[in-house]
Amino acid sequence: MTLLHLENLTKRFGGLIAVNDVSFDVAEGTIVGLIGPNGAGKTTVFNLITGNYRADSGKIVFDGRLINNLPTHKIVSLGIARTFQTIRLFHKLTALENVLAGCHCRMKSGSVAAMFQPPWQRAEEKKALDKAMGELRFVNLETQAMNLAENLSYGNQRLLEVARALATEPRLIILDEPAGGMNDQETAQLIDTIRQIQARGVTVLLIEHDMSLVMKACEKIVVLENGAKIAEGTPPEIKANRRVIEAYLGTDEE
Amino acid sequence: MKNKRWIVYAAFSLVLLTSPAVLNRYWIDVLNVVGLYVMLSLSLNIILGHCGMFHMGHAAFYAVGAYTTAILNTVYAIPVLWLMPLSGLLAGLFALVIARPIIHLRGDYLLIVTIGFVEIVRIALINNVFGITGGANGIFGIDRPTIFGMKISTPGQFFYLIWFFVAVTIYLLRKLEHSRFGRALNYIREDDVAAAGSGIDISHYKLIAFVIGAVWAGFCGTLFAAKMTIIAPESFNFWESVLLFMIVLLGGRGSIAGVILGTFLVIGLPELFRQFATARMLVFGAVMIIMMIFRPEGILPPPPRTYRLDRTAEPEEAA
Amino acid sequence: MEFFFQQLTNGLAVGGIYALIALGYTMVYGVLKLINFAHGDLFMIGAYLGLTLLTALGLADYLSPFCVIALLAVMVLILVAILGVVLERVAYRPLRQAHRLSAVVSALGASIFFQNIVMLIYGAKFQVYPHDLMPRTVVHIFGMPVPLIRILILLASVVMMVALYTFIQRTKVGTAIRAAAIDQGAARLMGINVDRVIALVFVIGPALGGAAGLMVGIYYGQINFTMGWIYGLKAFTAAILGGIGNIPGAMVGGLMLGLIEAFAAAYLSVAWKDAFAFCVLILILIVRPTGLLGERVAEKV
Amino acid sequence: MGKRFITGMAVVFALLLCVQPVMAADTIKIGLMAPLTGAWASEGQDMKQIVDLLAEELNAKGGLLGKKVEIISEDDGGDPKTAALAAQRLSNSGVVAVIGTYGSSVTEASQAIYDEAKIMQIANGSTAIRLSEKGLKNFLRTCPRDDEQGNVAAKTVVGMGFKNIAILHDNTSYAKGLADEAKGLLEKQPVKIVFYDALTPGERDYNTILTKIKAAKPDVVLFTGYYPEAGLLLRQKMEMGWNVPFIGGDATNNPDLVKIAGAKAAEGYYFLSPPVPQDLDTKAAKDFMSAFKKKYNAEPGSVWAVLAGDGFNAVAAAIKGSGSTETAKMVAYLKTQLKDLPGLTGNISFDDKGDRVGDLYRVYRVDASGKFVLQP
Repeated sequence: MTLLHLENLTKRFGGLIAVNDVSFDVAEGTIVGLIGPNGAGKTTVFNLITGNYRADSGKIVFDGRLINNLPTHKIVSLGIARTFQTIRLFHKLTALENVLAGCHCRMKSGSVAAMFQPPWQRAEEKKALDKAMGELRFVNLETQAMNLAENLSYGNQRLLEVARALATEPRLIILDEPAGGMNDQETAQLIDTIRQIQARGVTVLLIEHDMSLVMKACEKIVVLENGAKIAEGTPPEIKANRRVIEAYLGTDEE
Repeated sequence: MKNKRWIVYAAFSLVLLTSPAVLNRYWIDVLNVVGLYVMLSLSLNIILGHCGMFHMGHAAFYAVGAYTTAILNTVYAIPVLWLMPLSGLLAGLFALVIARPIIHLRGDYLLIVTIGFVEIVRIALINNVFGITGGANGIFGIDRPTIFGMKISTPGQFFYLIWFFVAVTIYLLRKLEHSRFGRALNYIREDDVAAAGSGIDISHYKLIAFVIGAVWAGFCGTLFAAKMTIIAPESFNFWESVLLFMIVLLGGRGSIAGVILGTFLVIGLPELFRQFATARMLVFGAVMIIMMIFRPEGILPPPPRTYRLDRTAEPEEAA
Repeated sequence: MEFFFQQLTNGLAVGGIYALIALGYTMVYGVLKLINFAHGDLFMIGAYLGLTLLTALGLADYLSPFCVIALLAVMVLILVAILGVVLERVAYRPLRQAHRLSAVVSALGASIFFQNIVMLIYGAKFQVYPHDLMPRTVVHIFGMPVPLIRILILLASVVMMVALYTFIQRTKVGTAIRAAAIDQGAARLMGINVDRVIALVFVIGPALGGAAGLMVGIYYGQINFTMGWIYGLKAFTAAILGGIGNIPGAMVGGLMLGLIEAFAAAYLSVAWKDAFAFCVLILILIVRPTGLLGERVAEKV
Repeated sequence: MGKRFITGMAVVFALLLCVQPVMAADTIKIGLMAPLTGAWASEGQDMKQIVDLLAEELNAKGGLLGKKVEIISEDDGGDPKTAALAAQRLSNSGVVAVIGTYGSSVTEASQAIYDEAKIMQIANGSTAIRLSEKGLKNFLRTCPRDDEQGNVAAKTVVGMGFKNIAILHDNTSYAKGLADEAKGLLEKQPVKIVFYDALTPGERDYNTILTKIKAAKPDVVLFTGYYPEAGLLLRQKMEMGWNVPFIGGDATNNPDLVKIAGAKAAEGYYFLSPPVPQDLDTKAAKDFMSAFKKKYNAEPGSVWAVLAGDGFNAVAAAIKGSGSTETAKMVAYLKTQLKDLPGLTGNISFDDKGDRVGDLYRVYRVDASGKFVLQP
């Protein structure tokens, strides 16, 4: 079953066409990789899906619902969570609070409830706290709960972003270069984590430059070049695709 | 360590509560002004400290509250304290209306727009808008508040009235801080893109923060009108907003204890410097720079929130 | 119609001064992202220094008016620039790594300090420039009397703006300033001495403010210690209106603010003109959130 | 952080305690509340100079009731909130009476405090009518009220034969009050008000407003604001080549007006004001002028500051006359017994409301050399 469906998506920045008529599907429960050379428009695609940018034309359908013009927070509450290429944590807040941010959209209490703290509000807070600790445990960061995000190691910061995204209870998680800046051992663990995420029933869409990770983890790969899709298929298919090889290695004519 | 902090706060409260017994009327009144400003600064703290919006027009909301009280009290003779909820409500409504179209403005652009609002409000008040604000004269003859038939008029009586409301404010705002709402404001302050990416409706929260801050400023307006019995536009000028802005930053953004201490300094110091006569504001300006240089994040930046975690032991705070 | 043109020149004259002060705001803001609230007070100090030098040196007795003004301008520019650099060193540099707003509080403190020190030195009374300093020539443009000095002020503002713009866009130092404005860290890696760039900005910005102060002193004659606050706020408004950090923006914003005020006063109400000007500002920012000429920065995600 | 908080608070409180005023009983303390800082600092500092000088002279002559007089001055910052604090502070410092202050709303914020503390207050610059209409027993003032000046202004304008009148104020409590009074009275006369609006005080360029007034074609402009703006208006009016006569209120009675406008632009300017000591032939005025010049090497500034001096004279007379420093006795003496005390601005008497009695206003004209000439 298709969870996310992109159809003829186009985004221009001034004269530059960052994303050009891109279409692909992400099936529920799969791990899909989005690859391509620098500047191919991968992150722009992500930003279009999550509502950070507005598409100039084309359709984004999530679970049968058109989400093109929804604001980011609505998209998150529908079940799409993301991490960022350049880590965007709340640096001056604790790791726990970073994850609690993710719990936010599944909670109800507002300002008045906060001031008077009725029992249901306290129960909700406690539940959120448990959940946040659970997600920290999931990425093996429970011991870091009370440390400020800015004091975490680079790899842990990436994991913390994953935990924050998972706390939103997403059906689709979008990871933007999750292995960026990680060493081999951390990357291996990350692949494990991504599989575990899949095992929880969450669909994964990721951008990654680390080809070994992509080939190992993904069931389907979409390749972008200069904003346009040039290939789509399973890892072995992509490995054998001439255009992909040209895009990555360059052609002799150039 | 946590207990120790509570002892400090309890001791401070005790000293404060008993101080009217030993202080003369002047110093009690200084404490009254400090109390009003604590409330005002704490309300600005929600907007500026917690949510990180550059808001330099808080006096506008304060003015709406004060004028609501003054007009309804002098024209319809409604008891002053009854008007407090209404003043807060109107100030909040006013904030809702003006903030809606500007909430998306960033940093300094928001700053000048809020300055613009406070100036527009002041000019409107001075020009006797709708014929009800009394122009430059302001409104005089506002009743003293009464509680259970007791008329509040001496500085000592006002002290307890004002600081009672300050205590309520601190209690409620502390709860607000330690909640989903309070955290959401901090997320927005730290990184609004990441906050939106975590499912937080940024403009909604910004707007609500504005409105809550304004409601509180409206409450303060009532107390101010009752305390002064006369209000005039110059009490709500741009400089007043700047003062509040400085209090929050000097005390520590998002820190209740810091903002209280900041108020004592910003409102108290010029009173202390009265011995320098005409040079008192000069000394004040210099102290301002020095304090910022030595404590750029404010005198008492907020400590990280603590949470009771079930399985782990209660974590120690990091400060 | 004559009324309209008369008000047009009135607005341009006021706007020219706003623009000149706004240039200083925008320079400092562009590089440091700091709203220098003490800028208006540097402007005020410029006016006071001009008067002090004028009376102390007695230049007017043996030099022609234009020589006097040129000489004064040079001295005031230098002195206010020195003050600006000192201000940056003392009040802003220690806060460079801190949160942006910390420096704003420091700037407000500096503003209070400057106002009060001038009050203590010169007294609270209004000070007055000599009346015969400038020949009060009136020229006729399309049959309309316009004081020559107004044209000169407007001209001076435009010349300074163009000079500054050329300096920033065309020279090596200007490039360094622009680089530091975009990314201080990267600029440092490219071998740019960012501290020196910032010091330079605090030479140019305050000097422009000081020049404006001198002009106001010469033209209007009456100065006092609180005038920096009023002009500073107006100029800050102008800088934002044009898009803060943008040099032509400061000019456009200044002139526009002057014109809005003049026409609001002329055709609506004098008492409400400032409120009206702020309303226009707010409306413009709602439509163009970064001002008239400000770049629309797409948030990089 | 707890420690830091308590240290901070301890420092603040320690400082608070150190500066408690020390009481001494061997002098008669008289309070002066004045805007020593802020926008009206110039007036406030003049007030202090004058009152200090008069107190010094009085002490040189032996003081009052065998005791020396001590002036305790407090800054009201020209702002109601600060004024309320200053009033509390003075009420606590053992003063027997308070002189001041300048702005009406600022005075108003302090009135209730002095009333509750039962301290006599003599305001010097607060002309708003309502201040003395509230029935406060211990409030007096040496300045005339807006209605009186409005009356004189209207009469003067009509008497000079003007038909089309422009009224310009500056939206301060004082100027607006006066402008409204004058407007109300003029509307009953066979003259036309062709312009009525307010400028923003503190600006430098009033060409826009002048252009607008000029378009309304008045034969006279009545400006009720203060001298800094009046000076600029006159100067810019001349530069525009517009020769309309200007009439101003007493807030323009300040020598700096001519300095700002320049003698040439100021020539022919009329204003209404209580007489300044320079123009009075009385001994009190002459002695004061020479003493002031000797001590400060300048002429006293605005008439308001001089009226603070008269406030001091009234307090001194009350203490001497009633032989007491009790508020009730002093007030009773001033309101009922005091007749024509020779003051710096002419003779001083008070009516039952505490307002100054007598036709105080004179019309002045600025001559070609920039001197203020009392018109017959």
